This record gives sequence, structure tokens and C-alpha cells, in this order.
Amino acid sequence: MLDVVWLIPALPLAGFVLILLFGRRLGDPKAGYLATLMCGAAFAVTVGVFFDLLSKRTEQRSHIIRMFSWVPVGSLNVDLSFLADPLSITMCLFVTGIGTLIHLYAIGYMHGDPRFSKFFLYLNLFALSMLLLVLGENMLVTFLGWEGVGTCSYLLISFWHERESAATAGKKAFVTNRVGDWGFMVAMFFAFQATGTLSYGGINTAAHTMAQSTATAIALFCFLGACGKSAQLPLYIWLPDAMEGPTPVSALIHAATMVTAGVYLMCRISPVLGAASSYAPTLIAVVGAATALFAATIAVAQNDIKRVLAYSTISQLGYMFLAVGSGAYTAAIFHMITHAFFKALLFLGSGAVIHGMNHEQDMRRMGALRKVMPITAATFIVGWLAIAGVPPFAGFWSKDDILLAAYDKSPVLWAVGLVTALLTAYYMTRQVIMVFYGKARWDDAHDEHGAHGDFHPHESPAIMLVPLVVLAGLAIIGGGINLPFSSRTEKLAHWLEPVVGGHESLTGKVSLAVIAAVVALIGIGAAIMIYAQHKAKPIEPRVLQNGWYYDATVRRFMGGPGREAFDAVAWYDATVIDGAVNGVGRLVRGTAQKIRTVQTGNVRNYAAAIGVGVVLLLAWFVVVRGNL
Amino acid sequence: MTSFPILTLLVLVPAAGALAVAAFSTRRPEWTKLLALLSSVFTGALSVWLVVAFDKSNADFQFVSKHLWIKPWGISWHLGVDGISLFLLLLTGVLFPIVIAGTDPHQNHRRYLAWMLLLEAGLMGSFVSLDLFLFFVFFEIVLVPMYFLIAGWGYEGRVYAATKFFLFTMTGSAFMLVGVIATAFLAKGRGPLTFDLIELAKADFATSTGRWLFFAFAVAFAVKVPIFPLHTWLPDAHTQAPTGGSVILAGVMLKLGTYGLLRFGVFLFPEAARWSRSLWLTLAVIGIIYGAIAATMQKDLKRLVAYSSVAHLGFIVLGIFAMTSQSMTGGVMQNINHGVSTGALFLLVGMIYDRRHTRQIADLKGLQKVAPIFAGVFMVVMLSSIGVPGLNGFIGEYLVLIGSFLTARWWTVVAATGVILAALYLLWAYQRVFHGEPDDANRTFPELKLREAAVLLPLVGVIVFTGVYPKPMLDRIEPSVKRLIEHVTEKTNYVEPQPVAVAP
Amino acid sequence: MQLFVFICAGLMILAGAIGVITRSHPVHAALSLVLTLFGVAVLYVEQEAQFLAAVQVIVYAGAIVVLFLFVIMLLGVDKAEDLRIEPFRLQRKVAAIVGGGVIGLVAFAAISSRDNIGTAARAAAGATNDPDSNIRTLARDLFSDHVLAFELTSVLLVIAVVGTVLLARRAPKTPTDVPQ
Amino acid sequence: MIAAAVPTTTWYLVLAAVLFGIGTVGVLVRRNPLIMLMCVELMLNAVNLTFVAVARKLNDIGGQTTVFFVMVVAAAEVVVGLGIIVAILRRKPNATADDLAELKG
Amino acid sequence: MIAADPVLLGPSVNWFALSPLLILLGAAVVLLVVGALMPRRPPHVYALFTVAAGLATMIVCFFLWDNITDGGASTLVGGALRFDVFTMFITITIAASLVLVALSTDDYLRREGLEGPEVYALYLLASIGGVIMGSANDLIVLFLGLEILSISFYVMSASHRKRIESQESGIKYFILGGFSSAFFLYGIAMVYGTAGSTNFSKIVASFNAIVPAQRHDAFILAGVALLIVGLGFKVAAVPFHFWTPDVYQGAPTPVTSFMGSVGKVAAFGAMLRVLIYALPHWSDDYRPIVWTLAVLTVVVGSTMAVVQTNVKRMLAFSSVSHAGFILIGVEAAAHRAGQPDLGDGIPSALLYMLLYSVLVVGSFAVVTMVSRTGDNATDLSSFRGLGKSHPFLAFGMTVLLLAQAGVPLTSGFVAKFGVLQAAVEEHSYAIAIIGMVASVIAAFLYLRIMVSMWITEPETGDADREAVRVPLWTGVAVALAVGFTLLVGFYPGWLIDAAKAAVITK
Repeated sequence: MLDVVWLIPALPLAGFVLILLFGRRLGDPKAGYLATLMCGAAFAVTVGVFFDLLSKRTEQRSHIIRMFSWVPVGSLNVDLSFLADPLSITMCLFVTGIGTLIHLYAIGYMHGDPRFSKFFLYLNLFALSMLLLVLGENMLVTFLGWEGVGTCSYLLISFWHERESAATAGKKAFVTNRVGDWGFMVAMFFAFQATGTLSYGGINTAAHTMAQSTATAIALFCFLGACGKSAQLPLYIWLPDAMEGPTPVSALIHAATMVTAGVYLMCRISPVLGAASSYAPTLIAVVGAATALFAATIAVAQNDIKRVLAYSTISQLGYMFLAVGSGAYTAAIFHMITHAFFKALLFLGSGAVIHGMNHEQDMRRMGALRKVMPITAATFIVGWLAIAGVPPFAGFWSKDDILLAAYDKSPVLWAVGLVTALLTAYYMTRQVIMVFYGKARWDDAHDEHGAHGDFHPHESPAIMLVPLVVLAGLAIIGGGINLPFSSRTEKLAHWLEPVVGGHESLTGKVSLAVIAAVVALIGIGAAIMIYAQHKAKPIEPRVLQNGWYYDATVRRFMGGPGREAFDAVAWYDATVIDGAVNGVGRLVRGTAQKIRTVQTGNVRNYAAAIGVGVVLLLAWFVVVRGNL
Repeated sequence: MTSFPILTLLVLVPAAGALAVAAFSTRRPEWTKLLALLSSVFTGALSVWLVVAFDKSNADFQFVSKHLWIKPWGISWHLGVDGISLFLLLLTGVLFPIVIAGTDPHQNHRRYLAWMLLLEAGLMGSFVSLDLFLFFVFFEIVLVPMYFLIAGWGYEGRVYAATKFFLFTMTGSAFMLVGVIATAFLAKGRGPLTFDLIELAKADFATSTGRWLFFAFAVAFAVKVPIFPLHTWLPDAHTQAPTGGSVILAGVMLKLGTYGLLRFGVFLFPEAARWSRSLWLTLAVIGIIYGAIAATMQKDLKRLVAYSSVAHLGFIVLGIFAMTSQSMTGGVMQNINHGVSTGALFLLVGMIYDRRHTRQIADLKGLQKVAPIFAGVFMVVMLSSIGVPGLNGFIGEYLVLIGSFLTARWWTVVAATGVILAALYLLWAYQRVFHGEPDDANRTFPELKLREAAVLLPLVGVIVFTGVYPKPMLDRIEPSVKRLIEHVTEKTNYVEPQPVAVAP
Repeated sequence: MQLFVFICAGLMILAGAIGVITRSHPVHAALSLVLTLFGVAVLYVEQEAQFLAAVQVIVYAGAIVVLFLFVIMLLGVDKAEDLRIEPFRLQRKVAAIVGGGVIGLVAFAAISSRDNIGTAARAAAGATNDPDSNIRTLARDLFSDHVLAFELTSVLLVIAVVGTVLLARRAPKTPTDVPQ
Repeated sequence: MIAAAVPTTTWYLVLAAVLFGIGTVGVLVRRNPLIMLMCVELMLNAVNLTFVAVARKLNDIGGQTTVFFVMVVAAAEVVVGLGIIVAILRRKPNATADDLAELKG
Repeated sequence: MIAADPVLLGPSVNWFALSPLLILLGAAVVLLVVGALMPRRPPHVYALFTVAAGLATMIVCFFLWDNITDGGASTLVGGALRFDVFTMFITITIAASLVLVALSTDDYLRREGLEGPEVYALYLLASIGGVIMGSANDLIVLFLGLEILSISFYVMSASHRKRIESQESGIKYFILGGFSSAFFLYGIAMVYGTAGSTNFSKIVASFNAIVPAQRHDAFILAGVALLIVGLGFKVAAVPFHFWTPDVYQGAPTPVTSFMGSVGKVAAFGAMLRVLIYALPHWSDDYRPIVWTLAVLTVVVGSTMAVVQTNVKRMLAFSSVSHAGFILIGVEAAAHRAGQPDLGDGIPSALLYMLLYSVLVVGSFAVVTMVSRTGDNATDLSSFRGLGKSHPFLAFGMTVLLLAQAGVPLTSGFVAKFGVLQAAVEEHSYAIAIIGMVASVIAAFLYLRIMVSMWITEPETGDADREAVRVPLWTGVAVALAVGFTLLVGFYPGWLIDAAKAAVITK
């Protein structure tokens, strides 16, 4: 079964090609089914591969499938080849799995859109890219997928490109990501120079023999790439805007899969990170923690249903980097998986709400929706409990893992993580209350909104609900893959061990877990007091609503001094450089015009010129060259 | 190999076509066009055949033909092709039929087509010449058809642009001509005078002499590339040229500069090229960043693409002077990639102009809604230009960067930021042109026509194929690049740095 | 005696030359020219060039100056030129520099290399102090070494004749370059 | 004693140089084309004088032969020159050299 | 007394060797006599007769060339003329120019109402002067040749009786020509004074004897200076070039082309003869001057051409610039003056002269046609729309202009390449680069004319202009010039060999 790993990306590719050729003819909804089928098939193959791997001995669980020589030049020899090992297959599993669910969901969500088939075209292309990313045997193939998902993200964010904001958001996402890509590329260059190869096997093997500074450089430049893709400080700004895309996109790309690519990359090169100077992991951990806290504070004050989730995603990704920085790769992957479950669930749930609310996204215009969309509400609540870290939901276990690791690294980081956990519980509770409880505020909405005719929020069709239910189930039991009770129950850690190294000891940290659970409950309680029982005024300062003005500052800089600098270059080009060129032309003509006045037409002047020439020549010959 | 003079034919067929077209009666313009198309297609077929017949295990010049031309000066009609020039020939052979089939001059087809074919002959000749004199002849002669194409069929500022182009390039060539002659005489010693590239490459010049000579050559090529700050002719020429002219100018003609730097600069004067590399690397990096920034602020779509060429060509120069097999192979490859994608971009912009009679970005809006297929093709080409992996633009750029990193680390790190800026200016332009709700003027924008699609399809095909499977190209380019580096090694104490090999 | 002749002839020459360039009336200038030409003729005699002296008087002073006067009379261009006016500010200064420069540099050259002038081995054709008459020596040189040059003078004269014929054709009634 | 001094060739050459210089100045300052022509004749006479003087010093008849040719040339030049002047003065009576400056720049 | 005379033994005369001169002279005399006797003026006859004389001269020269190759170079008529390949090259060049000029004059004279044999006779006589200048072995003979050429030019310039410009140009040329001739002659006198002879061979012998001692003799150096002035005037080197634009513009257009070709060839022939063959001892002294003149000439010529609006004037300044290029060749030749191997300087200059002569005659032949009746429509705007109305004529002009700009595959490039390689061979890199940069400036001017022909939009009133006529023989002249330009551009080897033969002495 391992030899057919290539089928995993090939199936979405086939879907892409088929839809490209026949998409219009297939139309709505057949194109969607085709895409889903392809993604589902990929999932099936992945499962097969997974079990195949599982059946092997631990040390044989790494398998390289070489397709063809891609970029062979001199000592650089890059193959297009896939690496099937526990890490990549794990990623594949939830990428294809969740991907299939979201494909399915999107058939319902995108129904009636004039560009229905194109949406699935992009979606399949995304699945292809994402699979290349995780399956890549070397950094270049990963980079191929890396940029591919970036491109798809661009295409999908600006899917409704008639909206100016969507177009801008797509561009912003791409360009910001490119900053990270630059880091990734430089990291590759360092790796190539130090090891002569780009394959992970080679690089990781050489990690301990290369200079520490090189390892640090590779790690940090990779981390820069990860920051871009995984929306960490300071490059997170594109993700909130990316919510302009259709909600399935947000769920798939901007919650479950693509944004976790950075974490995946860091885990992939974990030996290099291990070989790097100690400040490198610390930096990663600090950035992760800071991002987690920072995004959580912003999420507290958002009113757009998807923006809350977006900031939440950033915050959760911060957790994962905190884990990476603390050396707890398994914890990072664990959280990535559980996060994929519940965040995809939450996004799809919000999508169902938006769908049912006729594309209304402002939570202040919602409320009491649990009555009209019960299934959505129920699944959303499951997601909420999971993300808030309420045991025994999935989020609790993975988050707890991370906090434990952070505590190991530094109590300060742990404290930050804990505060973030509190805030997470708080803002998620706030969201649930605002959307599903309280008064129904959508009736007043429709006057101002000028909505078309009667406005009745409604439950979504079954095709959208099935994924919700499945994901809710996963969000409940997802934690089961890595329970910290004994080393037997830490299945994921064992599974990943050949890739990310030995797992951390977790004994004697029950107290910390209890603290985390209590903190989550405190957050929930506080939110209930404020938003459900109105016992206190909501704390939604403007500075948080505006995301600490970070985005605004960046934008003001880009539109202001940045743009002026660019304009200055253009001005310089047109005026100074081109001016110099034209100036030479003008100079020649000007000089000629001046000399021209000497050509008076008067024969005596001409004779005088000859006379002067004579005297000069005589002077040269007689005085200079003569026997003076 | 073969005594069939295919390279001579590559030059003579379009030249004969030009004469035939010029002599053809004007009464039936469609026949004229057919004749022109046939001769360019035939040339293209020859170039394809050349690539097929090319022996990729042979790093030396192939299909060599050598005939004495001007005996008293020791000048021969000496043609040959190696991996460095092979794909440039193919590019020329392919782009011309596309341009001839795909673009229509607004007046006097016959003359336009004749000039086009003459241009093709000149370009082909430049790429196959192995004699300095012969190369110079072709290098210079291409100016004439290009001048007339721009001045005769261009837009409002065409005469200014064409004149600027002509004089600018000629100034560069002025230095090169002196350099060519001086090279031949200084290398002459006791032997007979010769302008043969291969003979001259054996000569050893005194250090300072070699540097001066290199400078003389390099100025000409730097103008052609163009390297900052000698680039200002380019935006004007590209913008004012008719679509076909822009395609050829950007697609093929700029490559004369980079090709010349490799073939004549580095090959003849390795020491000087090594000695001055910091200068070139710096200028290349400046070009990459500067071109991108200038492109960002352009209001004219064609001008934007033109400035993007400055940036892209900067990568090639970086690759050439970083002098590793990866970077040089990447540079050679980028020649082709840039030719294909920028050529396609110019075609697309030309199609926009044909429909809307404006190139101003501000006049265009929301085209994706009314012409999704057009927008889709534009998107693919644009992504290739941005350097998205999986498309051709990436391979060349990446190879340049990774190779350059070995010898010019910090230049490369800065140059790599060019990929960010490339995304910025192209996507911004795309957004302004294709995104949004189309206004009244753009609501009736016609979708891609069949003929246009037929013209673009091969280019898009090349873009995707090369991006996914560049090996056939790399296999043919690399041996010649390696040989060039070996030549440099022989002449100087340069040793190509290799990455630290990983223990098996 | 020789000195006296030289000084007198020299004064004639210079006076005449200055007259040519300073007399505002063309007829006066022409007559000054005659003075110079006579002076030169005197010096020719002094330098053993009797034949040339004769030709100088007959052809130059006689024919050529008469031709000048003829043209002056014929065309009635005997209007005096106002030499006080000089439309070009620098012209006279430049003229002075050029004149002074030429005189100074050539005189300096002549004086500084006075020992080298005329010391080369004599050509075979003939000597100026040949016991034979000056005319005979000259003639022999003319028809042997310089025979081609002599023939060329005939071409020159043909050109002069053809040229005058061509130029003397009457101008047409309607010049094409004058707008009606 | 001055009277006893014999004028050497150099004296002649200096005299000729002065004459030549005066002729040069004349061409530069006079506006009447006829007088300019006369000044050219002055220059030619200066040259002739030089020829004759050095011929004497060289004791070579060739210099005198040359003077003979120069005289022919001068005659031909004058004839043609006067022809042109006549032609032009018929069109533009009393034109000076300064008036003939339509062609310029 | 007379009986006592020894028998005068004139120099032996090789009549066949003189036949080029004799053919030209004979043709001139026949024209004058027949022209005077024939009352009716048959069309074409004078022109074609002149053409025939020119062709005959060329054919004779080819035979003589072979004779020289077989029998070696010699001198003629008592050492007055040099009989070598150099002479033949110059003669052929002059004869070829004569043929083309005569062809383009035919219709011009009829159009302007100036028919008559005199102009052709003057062409032929002037050609004699030119040939003499290029083959002289004696300063006096050279001077006479120069005067023959110059006086013919004075007359021809002034010969368009209907145009006051023509007469103005005639008198300007005459006064300045006489003025500079006087300097030239003075220079001869000085050289004669020191060397004791005007014959080149004797001058060289004489200097060989005296030079070590009198290396810095001021008098002889002053003579060299003045000789350069005279020659510089003839070749129109800056600052002795001022007459050129005015005379070229004012003279009848075919005469201009004659001056630009034959005049320049003869003057440069004379310059090479004097500087390289007669005064090799002073090459170190005059080489910097030639260098300076060359640089000034190319730069000023090109620069001034750029701002002109009259095509004849443009071409006049461009001819100044081209003279500068030939001077580059002369400068290269000066490096080798007096050495057994004269190098590539002289051949390159000769080649340049020949190729440029054809170009300039061709270009002015086009101008002749475009100038229309009255010979006054020579403004840039007169060329407007020529590409539409007369595409072949415009194409021909384009080729000729591109050649003058030095674009490859035209003769102009070969010419430029020749002088550059000669300069580079002598390590005169600076002058080569300056020359090339100046040629870029000059290219702008050729582009302007091309733009006017092909691109400038027609204006109202263009239709009312007199239509440009392309008479047969003028057309033939242009076609020949264009054909030659391209032929040499593609296949120059034989001409280069021929030019190189000019310096092989044996």
C-alpha cells in the first residue's frame, strides 16, 4: 500500500484537471461531488497507507517514494518524491479527512453560486498543494506545496472578487505570506550550502554535524516562513482579513490545514532546531506565547462571528509554537489535530449560521439562534467546550500537554499560556452566548440592513450538517489519541517518536492540569456573568476591537511612508535617471545650438577661425615641438 | 554529426521570408501574412528539430558550420549551438510565429511582417554566431528592424522611444565594437588576425587589459539587459512598441544582453568577470529591488510589465556573476522563462489594449467578472512571473538564488526579497484590473477569442510543463554551463564552491 | 647698396600692403597693391630672379591689377568702405592676434633656424647663379623636371576659361529663389 | 656699420612673413570681396618672395620655377574669382562679404 | 647662342601609365569642342559621355593595377607623379564617383535649365586635379592639382545662376579656398627652404641626412603646420571646416555630391601623400595634431549635424564627421610613417574614402530628386511622406543613411570597422571610442531623416507640393550606390584586400 502514496496527491490533481476541463459542464452540484469524491478517495488511500505503516516496525515507518528527478543541477539534485512517515501520514489523515468533510459541506454552502465549479476547482487544487506540502520528501517539494496553498488561499480569499475588500484581503494574504516564504527560501539556501541536499533526511541527519550558527539560521529562517504561513506575530495580519473568503475556505485553509503548515515544518526539521543555539527555541516559544495572548485579547472584543474565530485560530497557533519552542513537538501536533477538529467545526458552524442568516456575520445582530438551528447550535457548543479546554473534550488534553511543556520551559510562558486559556474560554463563551442565546436581534437587523424581503434564519441542509456532526464527534473524542495517563495511552507520542524524537515526561503534573481546567471554567463563568446575566458591563475597549491598532499602523505605514518611498523611487527613476539620459541629449543639442551661433555665415569669421587654427598649429609646432 | 547546415538555415529562412514578404504584392494582405507565418513556422520547426537532434551529452558546440567570410580580417561565418544558446533559439523560433499569428499591426502589414522576419533572422544569427565580428553584426543589425517596428507601428510616443532605444543600444555597442577589435588584435600575437570566439578564448590577456576589454563588452550587454542604471530606454521602448514588438523585445532581445555576458563576457575574460563580480552582483540586486519598486508605482500596465523585466533580468545577471553551476543554469533557464511569461504578459496586455484602447490601469476594472477565461490565463502567466513553484518562473529564479547563495550569500538574501515585491506589484495590478465590479466601460469587455487562445495556449503549456518537469531543459543547459565554469577555472584560480556533502 | 635697395623695396612693399588693407576706396587699394608688387619685383632682381621680376611687373602689376580696376569700374563698385565700423566685436582683435601670431611665429622660426635654411644639397636642375641666363636655366628646369606641372597649368587655364564662360552666362529673368 | 651689412636670406624671410601677416589681417578685416582678393594676392606675393629668397640661398632654380607656377595659379584664381564676384554683384550691387551670409547655422 | 645649347632632354614619359589622366583630359576637351560646335543639346549625351570617360578611366586603371602588381611601383614624368596601387585606388575611386555624379547631374541640369557641357567638362578637369593630388610626388604638382580641383569647385558651386545661395557659396568657398591655399603654399615654401626640393623622394632623402641634427628645426615645423592647415581645410577638419555646410548647402546638389566624394578623396589622398610619404620624419610632431583634429572633427561634425533642419546641411556636417573618421585612419597611419610596414592606417583610410564617396553621392542623388525644381526643397519637411509616395527611393535613402550611421551589413560599417581596427592596432583606443560615441550622436541625425521619410504624418498642403520625379539616370545612380553599399556590406573581403595592396611597396 505504501507504493501508492503518490495517489494521495494524484487524486485531487485528477479532480482539479477534470473540473478544469469539464467543470462548467458538470456544474452545480456535480462538480462538487466529483471534488469530494476525489478528496474522499485520497482519504481512503491515506487510511490504507496509515495502516500499512502501522503494521511495520517503528524504525521502518519511513518510506520514500521517488517520482522523478525534478531539479537536477550539479550538486543540487532535487527529486519530486514523497516521504511517508508517521508525521506526514498523520497530517495527511486529517488534511484529507477534514478536507473531505469540508468539501461535502461546501456543496451545500456554495449551492447557487455562479462560480460553483470554480470553487471546487480551487479546493481540489488546494488539497493537492497541501498534500504535496506534507508529503514532500525535501524542502523544495514542501515549498512547492507551501506556495501552492498560498496561491490557493489567495484565489479562495478573493473568490468573491467583485468585493473590493475580498480582493484586497487575498492580495494581502499572498504578499504577507511571501515575506514568510522569503524566510523559507533563505532557510533552504542555508540548508543546501551546509548539507548539499534539501531532503529532510539529509538535513536532519547532518543537523548535529553542521555549525551551530548554520542550524540556528536554518531554524530561524524556517520559523520566519512559519510565522507567515501560520499567522504569528508579526505577520499575522492577513488572517483576520482572510475571513473575506467563503466560510468553508476559512474552515479548511485558515483553521484546520494550511495555517498549521508552519507548525508542521518546524516539527519536520526538529533535529535542526535541536541543534540550534538555545535562544532559537526560546524565541519561538516566546513568539508563540505572545501571539497566543495577543490574539486572545483581541478576540475578546470582536463582533464579527468569523473574526472571533480567526483571532482564536491565531491564538491557538501561538499555543502550537509555544509547544514547538518548548520542544514538545508531539504536543504541538496533538493540538494541531484537535484544533483542526474543533476549529473546523466552529468555522463550519459559523458558516451554517451565516448561511442561515443570509450572510449576516455581525454577532450583535444574532442571538437565540439555538431555537431555529438546533443541530448547528449543538455542534457549535461542543466545539466551544473543546476549545475552552473543558475536560474531557479534545481541546483540554492537547492544551494541557502544551501548558505542561511550557511550564517545563519556563513558568512565565506557562502563566501566559494560562491567561490565554482563560481568555479563550471567555471569548468563546461570549460568542456562543451572543449567537445562540439571549434575545433574537435579527429582527431589528433587517430594517437597517435593508435586506431583501422576509428574513427567516433557518437551519442548513443535511449535507452541511453531516460534517458538523462528524466533527463534533471528533471534537469530543479527539483527545483520546494521546491521553496522558500512562505511556500506553500516549499513542500519538509513540507514533510520532521516530520523527520528532522522544516524548516528554508528564508525570506529576496533575496539579497543573487541574489549574488549567479551573481557569477555563473561570473564563466561562465570567463570560456568562457578563453576557448572559449582564452582571457587568462588557469589557470591549476600542483598542482591542481594533486589534491593538497593529494592523492599522502597518496599513498606515504602507499607505503613508511606504508608499511615499515607493513613489520616491519611481520619481527618482523618471526624473534623475531618465532625466540624466534625456539631459545628455539636451546637453548635446544645447551645445550644438551654442556652437551653431559661431557658424555665422560670414566668410570673414570663418577666415578668422582658420587664422586662429593656423596660429594654434604654428604655436604647437614652432613653440612646443620646435627648438625653443 | 550532420552536414546539414541547419543553423545557417535558421538565419536564412526568415531573412528570405522577409525579402519575399517585402516583394509580395500588397493586394492580398492575407497571403502576405500566410507567407510570413509559413516562413516563421518553418523556422520554428527547424528550431524544434534542433532541440530534438541536440546531443545532450555533448557540452561543446554542435551543428558547427564554418566558412571563411572576410579573409583579410580573418572573419568567418562560424555558427554553432550549445546548451546556453539552444533554448534561446527555440524561444525565438516559437515566439515569432506566435507573434505573427497573434498580433495585427494597425497599418501596412507587409512592411511590418518583413521587418519582423528580418528581426528574427538577426536574433537567430546573434545566438548562433561564434565569431565576434559576426555576432556584432547581428547584434547591431537587429536594432534596425526593431527601430522601425517601434517607430512605425508603436503608440503615441513612438519616435522618441524608438530613437532612445536605438541610440542607447548603439552607445553600448560603440564600446563593444572597439572591444571586439581590441580583443582580436591583442590576442593576435604573432599569429593571423582572427575574430573566432573559440580561438580568442584561448588567449591570455594581461590582467588590466582583460578588465578593460571586459568592460567594453559589458557596457553593451549591460545596456541591452538592461542593468540598472542603464535601463531607462526599456520602459519607453516596451510601452511604445506595438504588441508584437514588445513581445520580441522582452522575450528575446533582452536576452542578447545576458547571453552576451555569458558567451562573450565571462567566457573571454574570466578574470575580469571574477574581479568585477561585486559590482555586477550589486547592480543586479539593485535592479531586482529597484525594478520591482518602480513597477509597483506605474500607472501604465505595459510600463509595469516593462519594469518587471528589469527586476527579472536582475536575477539572471545575479546568476551569471555568482558563477556556480546552479546559478548559471538558472540564469540561462530564466532567460527562457522570462521570455515565455513576459512575452505572454505583453500579448495579454496587447489584447486588453485592442479591446479597450487604453493601457492605463485606472481605466480598467472588474475584467475577471466579464472575461473569466481571459483573467484565468492572465492569472497563470502572472503567477509564473511571480515565481510560484510548479510554474516555469520559479525554477529559474530558484536555481539562480540557491546557486548564488553559495558564493554571494548576502546579495542573494537581499535579492530573494524581490519575490515579495514581485507578488506585490503584480497582484496589486491584477486586483485593480481584474477584480472589483466592472464599470460601464469595462462591462462589454469581450472574452478571450479562439485565435487568441490558440496563440496563448502553447505559452501556457510551456509555462506549466517547464515548471513541473524542467529536467529536459536542465539536462541540456547544464553541461555547457559546467564547461564554461571549467573554462573559468582553467583561466583563473576560481574553484566553484560546492556545498558540504552530507554523509551518506 | 644692397641694404639700401632692400630697405627701400621693403618699405614700398609694406607701405603698399598697409595701403591695401587700410584704404577704404577699392581703387586706392588696387593702386597700393601695385606699389607692393613693384617692390617685390625689385627684390626679385636683387635675388637673381630677373625673369620673374619681369613677369611680376607685366603679368601681376600689369594684367591682374588692371583686371581688378576693370571690374571695379565695370560694376561701379567703387563705393568706399567705412572701415570705422566693424560689425563683429571680436573680429579685429582676432585679426590682430592672427596677424601678429603668424608674423611672430614665422619670423621667429625663420630667425631661429637661419643656419638650416638653404643648406640642403642643391637639386640637379640648375643653379640661380648659373652662368647661363636666368631665363634659360629656368626654361630648362621648366621643361625637364617640372614639365608635368607646366602642362597642368594649361589645364588650370582651361578651367579658368570654361569657368568664366559658365559664370558669365546671363542670369535668367526670373530667379527661382526670389519669392514673387 | 649698418650700410655695410648685407641683407641675408633671413631678412627676406622676415619681410615676407610681415607681408604675409598683413595679407592675412586684410582678409580678416576687409569687407569688399575685391579687396579680400587683393589681400590673398599679398599673401601669395609673400610666399613668392620666400621662394625666391630660399632659392637664392639654396642656389636652386627650382624655387623660381615654382614662383612661375604660383603666378599662373594666381592669375587663374583672379580670373575665376572676379568672374564669381561679377556674377554676384550683378545680382546684389555693392554687396560686401558681410552681406553674403544667407547660408549659416 | 641657341645653337650652343645642349640638347634639352625631357624626362621620359610612360604614356600608358598616364592614360587615366589623358582620358579625362581628352574627354573634357572633346566635350568642350563638340559642345561649342553643336547647336542642339541632345539629352543625356554629355552625361553619358562623361560616364563613358569615367568607366574607361576605371578600366584602364584595372589594367595598370595589374602592371604595378607585376612590375612594381615607379614614378612618372621625372618623378612628378607616383605610379603605385595607391594612385590607382584613388583614381578608381574618383572615376567611380565621377560616373555616379554625372548620372545624377543629367536630369538636374535639364530641370534647372542649366544645360551645357561645361559642368561635365569641369567634372572631368576637376577629376584630373583630384587624381594629381592623390598621385603627386612633388609638392608643386600637388599644389597645382589642388588648385585645379579647387578652382573647378569655385566655379561649379557658383554655377547655378538662378540661386543666389549658389553664388554665395561660390564666393565663400573661393575666398576661404584662396586664403587657405596661401597658407598651404607658404608651407611648401618652408619645406622647400629646408629640404632644397619639392620632390617627395628628394625631401625624404634630404631629411634623412639632416634630421638627426635638426630634429626640432622650427622653420620646417612651421612648414608642416601650414601644410596641415591647407590640407585640413580641404578635408574640412575642424576648425577649418566652416565653409563646408554653407558651401554644401548652397552649391547645386550634384556639385555638392561631387565635392563630398571627389573633393574629399583627393584631399585625403594628398594628405596621406604629404604626411606619410613626404614627411615621415615629423610624424611624432604632427600625430598629436592629427589626433586632435580627428577628435574635434568627429565630435563637432556629429554634434552640429544634430541640430540642423536642412538635409543638405545635415549631410554636410555628417561629411565633416566622416572626415574625422578618415582622420582616425590617418592618425593610425601616422604611427607607421616611414616604417617598412605601413600598417592598416592607409588602407583603412582609402577604403573609407571609397565607400563614403559612394554613400555620399547616392545620398545627394536622392536629395537632388527631392529638392525639386529650383533645388531649394531640401528642408527636412521636404522628405515627409517619401516612404509612402516613393517607397523604393525612400528605401534606398534609408540604406544609404544606415550605412552612414555604420550599421552592419552595409559598406559604412566595413569602413568604420576598418579605421577602428587600424586605430586599435596602433593602440589608439581613446580616439576609437570617441569616434564611436560621436557616431552614435550622428546616428540621431540619420534617424531624423528616416523618421521624416517613413513616419511623420503628412500635413495639409503636402499634396500641393511638386511631386518628386525619379528620372532614369539619377535612379540608376542611386540604385548603383545602394547596390554597392549592400554588396560591400555583405561581401567586403575583395575590397579590403585591394585597399591593403595600396601600401605594399615593391
